[in-house]
Amino acid sequence: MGIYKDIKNLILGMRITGKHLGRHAITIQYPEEKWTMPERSRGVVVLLSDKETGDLNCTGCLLCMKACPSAAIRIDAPRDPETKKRTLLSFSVDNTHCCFCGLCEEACNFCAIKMAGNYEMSVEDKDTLVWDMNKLQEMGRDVPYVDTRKKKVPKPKPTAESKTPAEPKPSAEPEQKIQPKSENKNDNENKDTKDEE
Amino acid sequence: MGGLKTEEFIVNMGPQHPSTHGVCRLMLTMDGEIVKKIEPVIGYLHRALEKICENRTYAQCIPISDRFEYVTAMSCNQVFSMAAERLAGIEIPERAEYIRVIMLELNRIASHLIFYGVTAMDIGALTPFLYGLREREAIIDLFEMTCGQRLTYNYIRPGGVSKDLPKEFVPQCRSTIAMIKEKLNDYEGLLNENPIWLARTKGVGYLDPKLAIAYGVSGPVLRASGVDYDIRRDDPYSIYDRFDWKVCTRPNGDTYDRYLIRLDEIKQSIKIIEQALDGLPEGNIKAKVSPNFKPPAGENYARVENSRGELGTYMQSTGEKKPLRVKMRGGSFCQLQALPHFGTECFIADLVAIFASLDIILPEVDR
Amino acid sequence: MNGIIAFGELHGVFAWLYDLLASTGLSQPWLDVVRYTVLGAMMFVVLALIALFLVWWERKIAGHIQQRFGPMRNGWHGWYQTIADAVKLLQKEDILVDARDKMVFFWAPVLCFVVAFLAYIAIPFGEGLIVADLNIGILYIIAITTFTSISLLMAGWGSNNKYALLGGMRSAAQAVSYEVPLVASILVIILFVGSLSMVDIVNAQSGFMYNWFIFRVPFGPIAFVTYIIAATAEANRTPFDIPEAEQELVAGYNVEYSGMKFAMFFLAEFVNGFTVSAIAVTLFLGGWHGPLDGSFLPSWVWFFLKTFAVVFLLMMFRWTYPRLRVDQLMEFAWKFLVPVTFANLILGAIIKYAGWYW
Amino acid sequence: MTKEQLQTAITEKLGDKMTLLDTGRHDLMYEVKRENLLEVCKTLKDDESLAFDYYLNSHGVDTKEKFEVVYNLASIIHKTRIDFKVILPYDSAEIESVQTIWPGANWFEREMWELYGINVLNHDNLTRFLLADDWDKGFPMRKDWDAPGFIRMPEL
Repeated sequence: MGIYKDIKNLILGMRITGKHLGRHAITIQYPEEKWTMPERSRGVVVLLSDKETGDLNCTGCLLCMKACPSAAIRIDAPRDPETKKRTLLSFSVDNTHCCFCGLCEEACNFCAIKMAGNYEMSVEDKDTLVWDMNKLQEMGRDVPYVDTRKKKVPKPKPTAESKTPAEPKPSAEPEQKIQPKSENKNDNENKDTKDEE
Repeated sequence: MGGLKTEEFIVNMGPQHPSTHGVCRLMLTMDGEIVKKIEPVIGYLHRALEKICENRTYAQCIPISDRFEYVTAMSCNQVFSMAAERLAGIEIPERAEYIRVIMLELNRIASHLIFYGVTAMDIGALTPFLYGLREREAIIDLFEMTCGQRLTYNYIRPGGVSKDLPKEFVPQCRSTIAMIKEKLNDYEGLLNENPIWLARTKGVGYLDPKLAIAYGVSGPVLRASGVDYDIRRDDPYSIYDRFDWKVCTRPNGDTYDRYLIRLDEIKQSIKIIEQALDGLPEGNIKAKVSPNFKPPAGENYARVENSRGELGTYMQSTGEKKPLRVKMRGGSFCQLQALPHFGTECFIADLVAIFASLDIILPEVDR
Repeated sequence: MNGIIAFGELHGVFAWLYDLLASTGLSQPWLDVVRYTVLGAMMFVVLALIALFLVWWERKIAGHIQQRFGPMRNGWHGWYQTIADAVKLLQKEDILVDARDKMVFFWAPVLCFVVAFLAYIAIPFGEGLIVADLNIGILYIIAITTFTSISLLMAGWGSNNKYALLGGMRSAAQAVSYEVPLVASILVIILFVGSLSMVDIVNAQSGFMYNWFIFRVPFGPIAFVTYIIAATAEANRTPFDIPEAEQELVAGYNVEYSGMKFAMFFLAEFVNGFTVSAIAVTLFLGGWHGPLDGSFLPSWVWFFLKTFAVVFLLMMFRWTYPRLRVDQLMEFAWKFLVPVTFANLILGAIIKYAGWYW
Repeated sequence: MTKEQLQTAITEKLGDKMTLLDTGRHDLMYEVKRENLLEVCKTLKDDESLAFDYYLNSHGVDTKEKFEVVYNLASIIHKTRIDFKVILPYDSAEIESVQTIWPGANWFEREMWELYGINVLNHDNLTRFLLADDWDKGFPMRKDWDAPGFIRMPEL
């Protein structure tokens, strides 16, 4: 009869919740126990520095600035005309704009920028979320990364700024590496010759 | 007693209300407990995503598409990438297709688990919500392991997927799927035959198939009214035709059937994932496509079946690297439009149950 | 219990205290005034502590049912979490809606709070541990507990808010329709005890466990089940918590209350839950009697053990079942509970008349 | 029902009124004149061999020199899909509402009116519902739209 079926199902419901009463809780107490983030988790943007010399890998090629969908990255790397080399003056990431999509990490060919797994960025004052170069470098100090840059045989006299990372004629681009065809004609910055091409 | 003067009064259900998923306001004209007229007021979550997309390259549109419907962000990535691939005529490698199907079905299960928890909570049972989220966490860990984010994945790109599956993905995915299949019995035991649950959901909010088709309702809500229409089979995309799975429909279109059909769909998704995991080929995961590629002029309306119905993206390009027009069509938009036509003449408690059973989320409605 | 103080029995202590008080030479009326104020204050403190414990206990049980820990922060496993909440609510600002009905809005929580404690005058906590052994004990308790629905109606009307009004209306309808099966299932027991006094009811169940009214087949178990269902409705607990249905009516009758007024409603709700379980224990589970004749534990410990068991049952209801709709709730009461309890009453009468009971 | 059969059915039923465009990728994209829009929609819906009863989506497109209103339809019985568009000049941007044929078009046309300013004739509830109630800064989705405080993405 309907009434027995109803009572049986009501008791079944109680049995299921009762069964969970005995089980160990699966939640963790956040500040004391922390969740180990997986290796690829996209937390906060950091700048990586070379293991030996300790200065930044970034060569100021502006690819990450172009790839960012929310214009969170601001780079000031003027090119002095004769040596055709860019010197990196300032690199700032506005964490209030950043949407943690990881496009900058994929656009960079010099392992200079990475999304580290750290997610604790709560601050009182919003302006402190705009991180400048030193803060980014210091955040990226201990972030492990696979250095896929092709080491150029260091010239007898190492030039002032960091070693030129890539030979002029890169060998066959590996499949995953995205071809930086950045012939954006309306580059309103100073005429950007096809660097690294 | 006939002479008693009664008058209807207007109650605002929302925008701050526990059972509107997201920010939506339903202006209800009520006669005592009976809801006479519903007038949805939306626009609280309008972020002009379509205008933003017009100012981004195709690769930059993908993170924007995550925010279009964040509960099943994978299907948004998929529909954007499909539209861009059709415009540019890109062929996707085999392995990327399999990975995409696995990710889409995992995302559908995660979304249906949220549906299960939230519908139960809206009808008063508070515990299933925690059980649903516990299983969803296992799936979210799979996503975080492969693409790094838990909600907005930015994983499926025009041309394939952005990163390859890590080594421990497949075994962990199989154990997660097995665990969910076994946990489904708990879910069904808790609610399916519960007399209070049956009393609250059986025969509530009947949606007539013809009304559903007239208002463009799609997805599980349409199939729960007996219309056998699923985009994965009827307008085939990706490689769904290689797996054998069944489009489940339910005949009588009330809240109880809309609840049951989602549990059936979880079972079907589990079947698809198992077959996809078995047949996962080797090979590269992304066609050679530069981040700011320029598709030739053309237009295309791509459709994907996600957990809330048909997710469509119309993309028109004129040869530049930024799309001329991106129109996003979500399933909840049409379901919310149809709600005033079949959700009236019922108690306010029923309206909450109907609103939960439609699984409407507001970012998809307001864009 | 002729005056020997059995291990742990407290009624001897109270007798000794009363003699101490009498020795101060006050006249009899003054003695009663002091006695009852002290007893009242003691009862209020004990029940407030029990209510605070119940709030904490419910949150822990809910947590572990849902595989999470529940309060863990303040103290070991969050034992003083509820006290912290009470202090927080104390210092919270008391937002008063301008368009409220001032008197009704103010007196609703007071009525609800006071009435919740009044019922304990006639409930025996142990051997001799009763404030006043009224000879119409159970009738008094039933009369008093209906006041809570009046206070909810006042809260609903007073806060001049549509959701609160709906909540208030629902509570009135629910209280009226669940009073009948509640009283009918209690009447069966009174039939066999012959007196309304709670102490007589408990004494009628003395001796071994099978003397408890719950085991007096066939009318006992039926009466117990219908009593528990009607009692969850009286105490506004799921699956009958429609006056304060968060998902539909935002917060039902206490939508406009904040600060100490909300704390009064919140505490009263848990005290009602405890009252309902205490009555269930007194009527059906043998009050302060242990399962064997003359058992080893003091009587009030048995009473609290059984009451917390019934409260645990009510909590399991809350975290397992969805909520009923208003009309289904009424229909269930009038079309199912009332006929069952009346039939049970007639069955009890026949058994009593024919003498087939022990 | 394959695409070719659909194409022949359309040319046979509505040959003159619907001209096939080549810009459609993966689906058939037609163009319809504004004046015979209602008649085309009625035959598309009521004709058994076409039976496009499932209204998916309709929206406006601003191609810098003209408006386009694009309709996406599907047929549940034949499992087919079709798109068609109506070109509107900038100055007289108005179109009849197809809401009587497909009730689902109500909100889509309302949104198109609100964001593009394409006036929809005899629509039963043409009021604002996406933007703020007191929005007075024109029609945001137009290409030439600009408003104080609208920060464009920096051109790099």
